[in-house]
Amino acid sequence: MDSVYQALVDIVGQEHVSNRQEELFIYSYDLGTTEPHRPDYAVIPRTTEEIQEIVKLANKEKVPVVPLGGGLSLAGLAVPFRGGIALDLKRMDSILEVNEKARYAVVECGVSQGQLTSYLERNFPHLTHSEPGAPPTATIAGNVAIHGQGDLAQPYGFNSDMVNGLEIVLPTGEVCKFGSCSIGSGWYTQHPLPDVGLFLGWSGTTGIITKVSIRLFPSKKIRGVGQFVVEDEELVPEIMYKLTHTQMTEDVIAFSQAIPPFASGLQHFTINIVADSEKELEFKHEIVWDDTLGEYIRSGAGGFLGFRSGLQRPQVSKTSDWRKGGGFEYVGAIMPVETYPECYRRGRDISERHDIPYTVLGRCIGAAHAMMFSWTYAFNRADPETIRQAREALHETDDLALELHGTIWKPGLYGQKLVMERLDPNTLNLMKKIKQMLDPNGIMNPGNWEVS
Amino acid sequence: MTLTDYKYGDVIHRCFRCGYCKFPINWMDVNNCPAYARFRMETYSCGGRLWLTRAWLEGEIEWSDHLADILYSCTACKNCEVKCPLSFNIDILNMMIAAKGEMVERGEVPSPVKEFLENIQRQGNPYGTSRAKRGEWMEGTGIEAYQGQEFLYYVGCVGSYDTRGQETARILGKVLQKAGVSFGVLGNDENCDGNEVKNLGEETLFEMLAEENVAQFQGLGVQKIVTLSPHSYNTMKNDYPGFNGEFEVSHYTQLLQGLIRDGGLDVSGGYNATVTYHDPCFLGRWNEEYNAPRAVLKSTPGVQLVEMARNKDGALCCGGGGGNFYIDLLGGSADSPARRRVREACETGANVLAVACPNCLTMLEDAVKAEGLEDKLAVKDIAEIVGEACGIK
Amino acid sequence: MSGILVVAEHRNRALANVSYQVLSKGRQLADQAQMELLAVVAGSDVDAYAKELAGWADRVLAVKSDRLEGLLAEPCQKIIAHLIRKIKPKITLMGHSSFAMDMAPSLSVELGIPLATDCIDIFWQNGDILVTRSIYNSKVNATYSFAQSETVLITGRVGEFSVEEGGRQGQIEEIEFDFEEESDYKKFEGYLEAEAGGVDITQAEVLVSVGRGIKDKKNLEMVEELARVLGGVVSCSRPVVDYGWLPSERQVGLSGKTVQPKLYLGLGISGAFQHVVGMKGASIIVAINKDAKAPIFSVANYGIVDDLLKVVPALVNKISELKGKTE
Amino acid sequence: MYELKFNEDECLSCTTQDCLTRCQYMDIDRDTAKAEILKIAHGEDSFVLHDCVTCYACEEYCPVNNHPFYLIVEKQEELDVPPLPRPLIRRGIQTGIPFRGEPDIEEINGQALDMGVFSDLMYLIQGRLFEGLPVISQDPRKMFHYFCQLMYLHYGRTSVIKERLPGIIQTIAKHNVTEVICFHDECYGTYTSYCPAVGIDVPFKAVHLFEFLYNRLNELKDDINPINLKVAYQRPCSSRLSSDKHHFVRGIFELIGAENVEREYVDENALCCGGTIQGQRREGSRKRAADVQKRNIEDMKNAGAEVCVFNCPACYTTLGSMVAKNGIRPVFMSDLCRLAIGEKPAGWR
Repeated sequence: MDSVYQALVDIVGQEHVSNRQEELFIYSYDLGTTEPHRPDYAVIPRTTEEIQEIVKLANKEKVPVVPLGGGLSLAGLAVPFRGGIALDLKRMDSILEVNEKARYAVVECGVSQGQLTSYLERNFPHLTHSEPGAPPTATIAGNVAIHGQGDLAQPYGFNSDMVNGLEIVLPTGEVCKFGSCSIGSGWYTQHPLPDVGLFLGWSGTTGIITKVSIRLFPSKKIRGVGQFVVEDEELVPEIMYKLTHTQMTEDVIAFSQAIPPFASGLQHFTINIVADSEKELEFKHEIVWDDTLGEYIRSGAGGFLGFRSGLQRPQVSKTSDWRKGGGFEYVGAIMPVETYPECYRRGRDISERHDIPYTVLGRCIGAAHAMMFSWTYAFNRADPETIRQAREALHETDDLALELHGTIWKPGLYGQKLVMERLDPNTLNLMKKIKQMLDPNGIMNPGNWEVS
Repeated sequence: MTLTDYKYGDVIHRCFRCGYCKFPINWMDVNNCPAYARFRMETYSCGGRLWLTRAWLEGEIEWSDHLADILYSCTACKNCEVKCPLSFNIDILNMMIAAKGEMVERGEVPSPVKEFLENIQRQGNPYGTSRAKRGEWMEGTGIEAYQGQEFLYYVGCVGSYDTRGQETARILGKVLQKAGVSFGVLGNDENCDGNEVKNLGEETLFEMLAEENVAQFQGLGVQKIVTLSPHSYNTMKNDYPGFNGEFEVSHYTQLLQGLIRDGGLDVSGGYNATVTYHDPCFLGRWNEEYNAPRAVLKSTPGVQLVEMARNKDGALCCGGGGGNFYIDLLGGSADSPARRRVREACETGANVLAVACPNCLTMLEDAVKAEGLEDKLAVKDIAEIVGEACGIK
Repeated sequence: MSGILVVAEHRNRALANVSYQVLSKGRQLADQAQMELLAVVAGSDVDAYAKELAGWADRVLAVKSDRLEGLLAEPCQKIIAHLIRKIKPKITLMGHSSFAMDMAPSLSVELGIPLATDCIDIFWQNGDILVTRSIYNSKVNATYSFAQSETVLITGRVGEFSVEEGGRQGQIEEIEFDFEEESDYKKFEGYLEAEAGGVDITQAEVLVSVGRGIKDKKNLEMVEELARVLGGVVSCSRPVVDYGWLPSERQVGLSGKTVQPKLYLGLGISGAFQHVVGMKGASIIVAINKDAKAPIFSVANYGIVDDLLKVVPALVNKISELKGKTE
Repeated sequence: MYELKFNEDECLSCTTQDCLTRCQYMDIDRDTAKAEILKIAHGEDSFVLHDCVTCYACEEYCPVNNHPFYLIVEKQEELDVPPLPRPLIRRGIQTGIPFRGEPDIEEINGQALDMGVFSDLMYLIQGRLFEGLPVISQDPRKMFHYFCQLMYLHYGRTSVIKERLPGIIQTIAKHNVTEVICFHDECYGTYTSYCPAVGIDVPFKAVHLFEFLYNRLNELKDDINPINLKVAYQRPCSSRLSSDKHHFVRGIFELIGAENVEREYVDENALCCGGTIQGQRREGSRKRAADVQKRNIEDMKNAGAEVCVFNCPACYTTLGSMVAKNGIRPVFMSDLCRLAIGEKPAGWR
């Protein structure tokens, strides 16, 4: 009998560990274009203590540990490149606390975005959280661990900027808390010391997040989305700038795509506006559509497509079926807003060269401090040639993002390499030291962010 | 096996595994797929099963007992079909059933499935009890054999053999008698309806059962059928027309709804309880009948109806579908769907969990015991509730 | 041409269940044709079996030899071949067990007689014997007749024929048999017990079965004690497995095992259908339950309405006391 | 290219100039009206080309059937006075491009229902009203092959209509239909009003949905239970092209026992749903649309309407939730008819 397997059984129980081909097959795959790699074990722990035991075991046996939330990164971030333990955290699914007055929620690492949305809708209708465009099965912890962003990015920034505190199982098995919770005074701020930055953006290579405190925000009674469209992509940066100046919008997104045909060659904006009353709503409508965008309407350069109450959460999974193929992957990059026209044109070129209908989208972050720009490439899972095409297009796009002075968000292995090649040598060296100090045996999600 | 032989070879790769299939009525958790709720390994989710099926078809993994268990742990509750946002969702269960069919064809199914199918083939019921005992449930009830009455009352296997099922079958019979409904039963001549057989992938046996049943019904001049079980209701309503069996099929809750509304059944005796209703998959998601059972409960004086957080098309399956009330691949844990469901029922503050399906009845009653909730929650079939309300003991 | 010969088999000091099944079927066929039913049992110590078999058979042929320990097919074949040649039964019938699968084909070749295996029905038609077999992966049932032969060999599917009451007093004949040669290829080494800890509740004669009425895992101790003094094994209903108090191989019922012990003691088991399906074949069922309305009392031969936690210690004491007297 | 048949003499001899004097959105006296319409006919610019909300109504008001509306939109294109901002026009034009393969042509040989571009509303085509009636264009992925294109009147792009429409007619004709019942009266108007006005041949007979419903209801008369609801009808712009069929609205209401409430914005005075007005290129379009909608709904409320009946899916999309918010149930006409014959409407909300 495999001694690691037996030890895992002793920690989490027979039903929650597997070394059978079926589980190893499923956990070897990401949903994007990354080549699969089989883990040796799939484990689904229920407690922080179990995770500690697993990590200690992994250190003793020098077995990699690959933590996994919703498993929806698409960039291969939870593919066990060196085998080891695929650690599915979705059983850690308790919402531990909602502090209504201080507007935060403390959740276990397996709590999904949808679970929190639904919980708040039922119990705290005045509160909401920044929900990413991912399927609602994506986890909150997984999302902050990759610097994700959501539909409150325009007023409040990245989801990882909304972290108030973390509980982490370090790569050596100790549990640490970060933020105000570490001195026992609640989960209301991540400050002052130590810094949660050691764990956010590292794709699970510096520890396993087991609890997160995430900020919640006011949820107004009326939430809706208006649409605006322009033909000239050069207008997008100034429109984003003007819209953010109003301080009356929530989510500002510009997109363009080849299919369906109506969207082709045009830049569509979706602009979320919220209000507690019809009076407030009409006031915001006037400021946004009439006063701010009116000049484009009058000149004929921009058109108002109407406003709909009720937020339709995006169902990005539909993207996967564009080629009736069950797959897509995108490059997301944090870009200066002014690069939108170039991002659109060059992205369209790349898609057309690889025979993929183009889809690009830029989401405004903060007061147009940056945008999250994505280039999406659909593929057919049953046709290896289309997967190859998509992979090539993705790599070219990684290059493009850096060329346009952007930075790649949650890069896969190819993108990580590009970023590290350009990284300040001293910064790179610090990363290496931090990694060595935190993870002396190199067991945490190896393959990712490996400084040579 | 190559993909070309598999009927859904051109579509099975389209699942992206986004996970919508796991949701209940909203996004409150990811536990509305009974098999996934029980095991929480991605392999047991709908997406996991589809990907594994494809891997098996393409030779990336070998057939194994475990693979068979994973596929047969699907209860055919249809939550995935209803929740999947993509256009191929109508074929999700068909893809599963076709994969099970392939296993049946090769004789590579879990042994309880084999027993289940063999028992049905030999004795017309999954328990393997003699056909000669099928009519025992009706002893002393005065229920007549079918001979041209308005309705054929089709009882089904669980109602005919399971002790609890038999009680409901009898009470429903008495309720129908009391309402003056003209009906008869088949007794020992009744055969399995085949609904589970179809969902277990044994297409040939299913065809045989359907053909025999249709021939029998037609031979007797049956035009209207009322069923105790939603499973029978489903297959007779939706599958039998494919075998030239066009009957007017209703589930008993639909019949009772009409009888009570039209004053044909006096329920003024009432039933004093706070009741929560568990939607059976084959009445609810499969046939979108969410209203009739609730209407029956609401029109029973004394019943205070409260809803569970998951209801209607978001109801959590009891875990008994797809033959699992017998093959039981989902039992043995506090995470079993039936036990999750009775805990949820308890949270509503109800003291009665009403069901409209003998499979749900046995699954959930078992779960109430396993959870030690007997003092708080009684599981009752709607037939029993109505029976009490119209003074039948 | 006289009679029907049933070959009985045994294992671990008990007649196999399938032997009772084919014996019952043989009795029915013999009665229908007004023939004599013979049973043969071979082994190193067959007296007890012979007595048991006499309940059904008109004549029991008991073959005793040390060579027959462990019921090896090779020596048995020699005996059965000898008996068939001598008696010329119309039918020789045995259960479709691994023993029969080992012996029957080779026996058929040796004697040049027809063989039908794994039959799910056997019946007379116009004086001929016909059998039904399930073919094409159980999709089709086929009826077969035999090639002309004065005797035929049939093996019957395990579990297919119900066991009827015996109640006869057949006569027992002890038969000596000389093995001419010693050229055996197989040798009986001994029975291997199931893996340590694993218990086969389907083979136990006495089952002490517990349900949720046991309340707490620690109360299993007294039940184990009761099982020990009764010389039985502890089994359980599903909730006990769900709680993880006993392993799933101890579970009796629809989703567990089907058992047929001589004595089944149900403690704190309500007797839901799913459970009863698995144990109703027990010879004697005794139920102990606080709830007088528990459905298990409807299948029990004896019942005690009381708290098992009070009854079990009392039972243990009383049985130990009685055993103490006899020992 | 197809030419609009517009007779200037008819206009010269017209004494009412109803086309513009009755316009609900522009305040124009008779003399100005005559001058402006003639300027437009001569290819000169006019404020009318800029201020027109493209509601189609003048097409109905014209006492001599002289196509003033078709003229206005032709000239909007010719003189490059687009009623909408450029991106909206491009978006609209691109919307009608089929992109999911060619349609499957099944021969019908007789009467059929044409869903036009609304195949995703197939759920409305249920029950005994439509029993036995074959439907062409059932597949939402193929719907743009059956798109009558007349929507581009709102976009000032008659060239697109003229370019695409003959192909669409051909596709429908391939089904070998003799009578086409048009789900939307925009299609009906296309085949019975626009095509003759510009000289496009239509090789089948178009039937108005309301006429069909009226006849079906008469067949099912014995099964009708009066619905006894107070209803208001939201007239779509396209109904102005088939004013001869408008009486079926009252006819149907009478048959099903619906009370057609007395209101100001009814029949010829009906108001636009506001969908087109909102996106127009002029200053204040959003508010103007909101004002029209408000007046319309207030009028329904004051008249005591319990139900607002729709023909046009676009009106339903624009106004449906607004009327619902005001306590008036929105419903499609066919659904309301189903209610009267004891069936459950598919779109009640």
